[in-house]
Amino acid sequence: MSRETPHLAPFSRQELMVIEAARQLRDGDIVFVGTGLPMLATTLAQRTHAPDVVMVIESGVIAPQVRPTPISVSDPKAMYRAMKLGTLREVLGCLLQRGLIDVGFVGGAQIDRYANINSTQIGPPGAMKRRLPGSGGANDMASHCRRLLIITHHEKRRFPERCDYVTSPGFLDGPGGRARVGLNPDFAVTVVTDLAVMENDPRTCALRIVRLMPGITVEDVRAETGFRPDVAPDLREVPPPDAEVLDRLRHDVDPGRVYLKSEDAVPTAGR
Amino acid sequence: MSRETPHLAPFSRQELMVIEAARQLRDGDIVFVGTGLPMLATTLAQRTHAPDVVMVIESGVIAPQVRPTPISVSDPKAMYRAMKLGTLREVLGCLLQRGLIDVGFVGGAQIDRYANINSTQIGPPGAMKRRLPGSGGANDMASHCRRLLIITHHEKRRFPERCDYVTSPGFLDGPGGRARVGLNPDFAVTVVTDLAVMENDPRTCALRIVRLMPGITVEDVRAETGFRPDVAPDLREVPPPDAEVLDRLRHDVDPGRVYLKSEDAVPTAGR
Amino acid sequence: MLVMPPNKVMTAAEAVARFVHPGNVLGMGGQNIGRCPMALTHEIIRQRVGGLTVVGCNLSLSMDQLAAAGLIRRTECGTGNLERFGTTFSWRRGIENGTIEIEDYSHLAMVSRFLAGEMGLPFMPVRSLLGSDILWAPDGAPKPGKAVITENPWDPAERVVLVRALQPDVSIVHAQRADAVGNVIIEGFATHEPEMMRASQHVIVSCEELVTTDEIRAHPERTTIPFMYVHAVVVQRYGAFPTSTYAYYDYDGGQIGAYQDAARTGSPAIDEYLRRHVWGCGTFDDHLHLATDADRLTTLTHAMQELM
Amino acid sequence: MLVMPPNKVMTAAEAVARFVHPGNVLGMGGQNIGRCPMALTHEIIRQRVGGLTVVGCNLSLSMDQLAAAGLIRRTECGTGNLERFGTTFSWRRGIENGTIEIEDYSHLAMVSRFLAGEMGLPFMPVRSLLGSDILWAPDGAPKPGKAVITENPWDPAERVVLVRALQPDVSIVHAQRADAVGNVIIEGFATHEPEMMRASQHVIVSCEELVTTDEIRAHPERTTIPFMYVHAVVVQRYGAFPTSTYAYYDYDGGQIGAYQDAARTGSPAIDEYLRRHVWGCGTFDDHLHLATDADRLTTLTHAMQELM
Repeated sequence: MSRETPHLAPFSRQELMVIEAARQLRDGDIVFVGTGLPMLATTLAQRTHAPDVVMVIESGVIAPQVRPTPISVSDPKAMYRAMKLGTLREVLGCLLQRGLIDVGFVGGAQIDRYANINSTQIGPPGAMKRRLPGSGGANDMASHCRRLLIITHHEKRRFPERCDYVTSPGFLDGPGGRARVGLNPDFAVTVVTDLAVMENDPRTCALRIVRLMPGITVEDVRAETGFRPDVAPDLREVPPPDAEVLDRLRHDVDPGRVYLKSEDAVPTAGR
Repeated sequence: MSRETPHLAPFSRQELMVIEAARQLRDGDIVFVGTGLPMLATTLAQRTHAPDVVMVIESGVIAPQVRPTPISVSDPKAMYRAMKLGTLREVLGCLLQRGLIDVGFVGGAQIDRYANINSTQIGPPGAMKRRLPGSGGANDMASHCRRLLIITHHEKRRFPERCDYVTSPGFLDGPGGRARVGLNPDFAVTVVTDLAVMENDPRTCALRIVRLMPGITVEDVRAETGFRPDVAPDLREVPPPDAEVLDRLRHDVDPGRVYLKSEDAVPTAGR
Repeated sequence: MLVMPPNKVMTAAEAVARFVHPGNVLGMGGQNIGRCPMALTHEIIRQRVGGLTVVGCNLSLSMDQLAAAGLIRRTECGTGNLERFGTTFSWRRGIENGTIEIEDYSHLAMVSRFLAGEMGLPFMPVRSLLGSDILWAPDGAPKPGKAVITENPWDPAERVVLVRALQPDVSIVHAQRADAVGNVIIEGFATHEPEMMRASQHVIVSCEELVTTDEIRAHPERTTIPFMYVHAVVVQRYGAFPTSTYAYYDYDGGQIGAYQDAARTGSPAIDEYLRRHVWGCGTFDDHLHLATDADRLTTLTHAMQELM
Repeated sequence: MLVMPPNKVMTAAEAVARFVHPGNVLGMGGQNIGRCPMALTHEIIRQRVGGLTVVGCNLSLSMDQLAAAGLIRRTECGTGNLERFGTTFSWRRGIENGTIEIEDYSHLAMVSRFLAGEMGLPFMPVRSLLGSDILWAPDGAPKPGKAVITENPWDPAERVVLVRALQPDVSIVHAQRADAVGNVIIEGFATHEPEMMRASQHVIVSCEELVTTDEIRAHPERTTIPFMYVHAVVVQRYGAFPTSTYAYYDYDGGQIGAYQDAARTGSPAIDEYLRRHVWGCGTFDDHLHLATDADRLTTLTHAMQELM
């Protein structure tokens, strides 16, 4: 798990994870986004390759020019110079459910083989061990976005074979699952972690490894995943960050390192 | 049909009709009102016995202080110093259908024995002779108000036994009619005309004569009514207007006589 | 992916040519004598885009001119009328002579249909219409497809009507202000327009004033409709004339009356009205030159200011 | 008949005593760290009004303090959390130890329930929740009464969920401005509050500033909620502290953190927090004296102004 690209500025795996997530956004995308790493990555995309990415935030915020670093969907820094401040119904109903959002961008909780998300509880219904915050707008995003982007730290407990509780639907039980329950089957998921990028296999609907973080192997990823992900035929390595992009992330997007972890901000070469 | 109260200022039957309609409103009533005579009567009530009557207008206007004389629900004179200017959904949905309107106040078209209203067409479905404007908010008012107030010129063609087309539900086919179709049965109708005041008989649901305009007899009313209205046991005469009230109507509410007919504004004693 | 073009400003001629097509379901903004999208309506007439299904709550002057021009196949609305100025005569004539199909609703039922449309739902419940003939076809038989009466699953004794979602192909609205990317500010009353605009596949907005996006961002709580819904912005001062624009100018009773006189009598007066005022004018500004003058417009502006 | 009293202004103590009763369904305004109705919440705790069902979209600091005080029987919401400040620990503890019942929804499903409530409808369709465990009871069985899956009558292949209308007995909201008769101006983001307030049987609004009704009438398009829905107006500067009030002051991370530290550890720290900050204070101003000072409040005000 070492990174060996000494000609580049040192960067942490968390930084590259945010940068790689930002790369998933195309200019002009309308992105429904929560705070934390999703908002960091979206802001970074706006300040680098995709200036016309539009953010929509569930508290009723449309097209803000986010100031660093909002810690909440109701933080005024997330509302700075918005084009509209309105209501939850306007953004979750009249944009998201209406089909006008291109990408839903959420942070992780439990994500299973079929990209179902659990943010409600650890332990199955009837045998809860730990209560989590609940859906919020996540179920709505997973139900209505054609593209769902997830950013999360990669560890085994976060990637079970099957979520204890399906808060937000991925592909449910696999091919045809969404159509069977009445959800739009036109759906794609990308999961960006500090070890890899996973996407749903268009045929099986299961998450599979499409890119690896520098220095990470397929076996490293599988060791930290509760199910056994397949590997896409065109497996590649996540490119290291441009110095310019890294600089923007560190100095413009989260200069206070509110979400970027300080302990591995400038990793040593041997990490 | 002569008026013999020479000690009072002369007044037209139309003026007394508006004044009598205003008397139907209680202070504090929230009244959903269209333009024309309903708005005149409501404004008069505000400027006389019921200053805290609140007007709500379908274009999205809440609690205006109407300036004389609005000719449309979208006339800015109907919006003057409103407490809120909003949307049709907010007033027809979130106030009217929500149950927060006390009185719906409409002008007349066809009104039948059971207070059903037709503002859609002359001639039955399939055999239309004349197209009228349609429901507008009238069906909504008749569906959701507990009290419906109607002001209209009294002539036989306006009071058929049965409306050609039920645009807005009164009591439909009589006792139990509203409950049978799923409408709130807690409903009362008052019709103020230039000949009489009619209200629904609580037992039969049919409109009956409860007050007569000065100089008008029950037979005068029946001669101009397409069904035979009963007479309430406590039949009284509509009191003539206070000089003060008449003055307000003429000088504050409709000084330009936009809706008050000029031809009988100051009737001769022999009228 | 919805792209945000940097500039959606175009002429009425360009906007109508690009976004209004024969046979479209056309959402109509404005109400009675307020903020009818007259400039955009004139352009549709000028380009003779026909076979339209016009939808809205109250349909008035703009709809009636489309009817007079023979461009309407069908309407779905709550009312057609101009209140004190009389009914919408061309529409009435079209219905009575069978050239215009109608589907009647109440205002609340229509806005409920737009509400379903803007929220991406297939239908909306409403408690109006029960017991009325509006639910039924003109021949008195139940009308399949218009509305469904259903029970409240939590209280089977309670009935509601389900009305079908309505998502116009294109809506036309005249607003006070907009910016070049399509953020729209409607001042004062807004009738059914917010729901209708958000429900529409395309929206053309004409506006009195073009403002900068910086001005939009300075007061984000005043934006009525954000840019995602809006495809063309047409800057047209007095674009609702002879109807009023709240905070800008009052209606012109004389010009509305002149149209109504022609519409009431029908051919050839109404054809002559359209020939002079629409087809004979290259632009809406030409129509304004013909129908009014600077003094009169100043008077209408002062009349409105006096009410603010 | 709804009477409009000339003056709905009263103290928090009067408002809570009159309108919040044991066992009520309590609609909660605010979201996360923004505009939580802290002054009104403290008063409910001070009067120990218990057995509450707290409903909202995101429930955060105000809900958690009610939970810490043992006043919540049940919640119906989309989330309980404070984002960067962690979860709502007292709520989590209550759920885990079985003292708080929960009914989970998505945010859109909750606002759809308020939408039905504000429109006087028994239910609202929503296309979220399909396929998720949110539709089902904790034991995995279908949960009668929570939601009904139905077909689109116009396209039986299409499914929607019907969620039940929600009309809270009383809602508490902190707003920027209100007048004495109860017209309310919410500035900036408004979350689920407009729908919830219009759906409620009673609404208590606390506000930063009392304005005259003339000021309301001067800008009628800025009124968020008209007076009909509002039963009490409590004037309380910094009434959302330590959460933020848009355009007035930013959140106070230190004070939120102090509460969270106590809530995370539970008894006796959390009891001590409430004893000092709520029960030990006669009014919310006393709490402000204890928890902050004029310099800090000025700093929070400047921090917000810098973002306007």
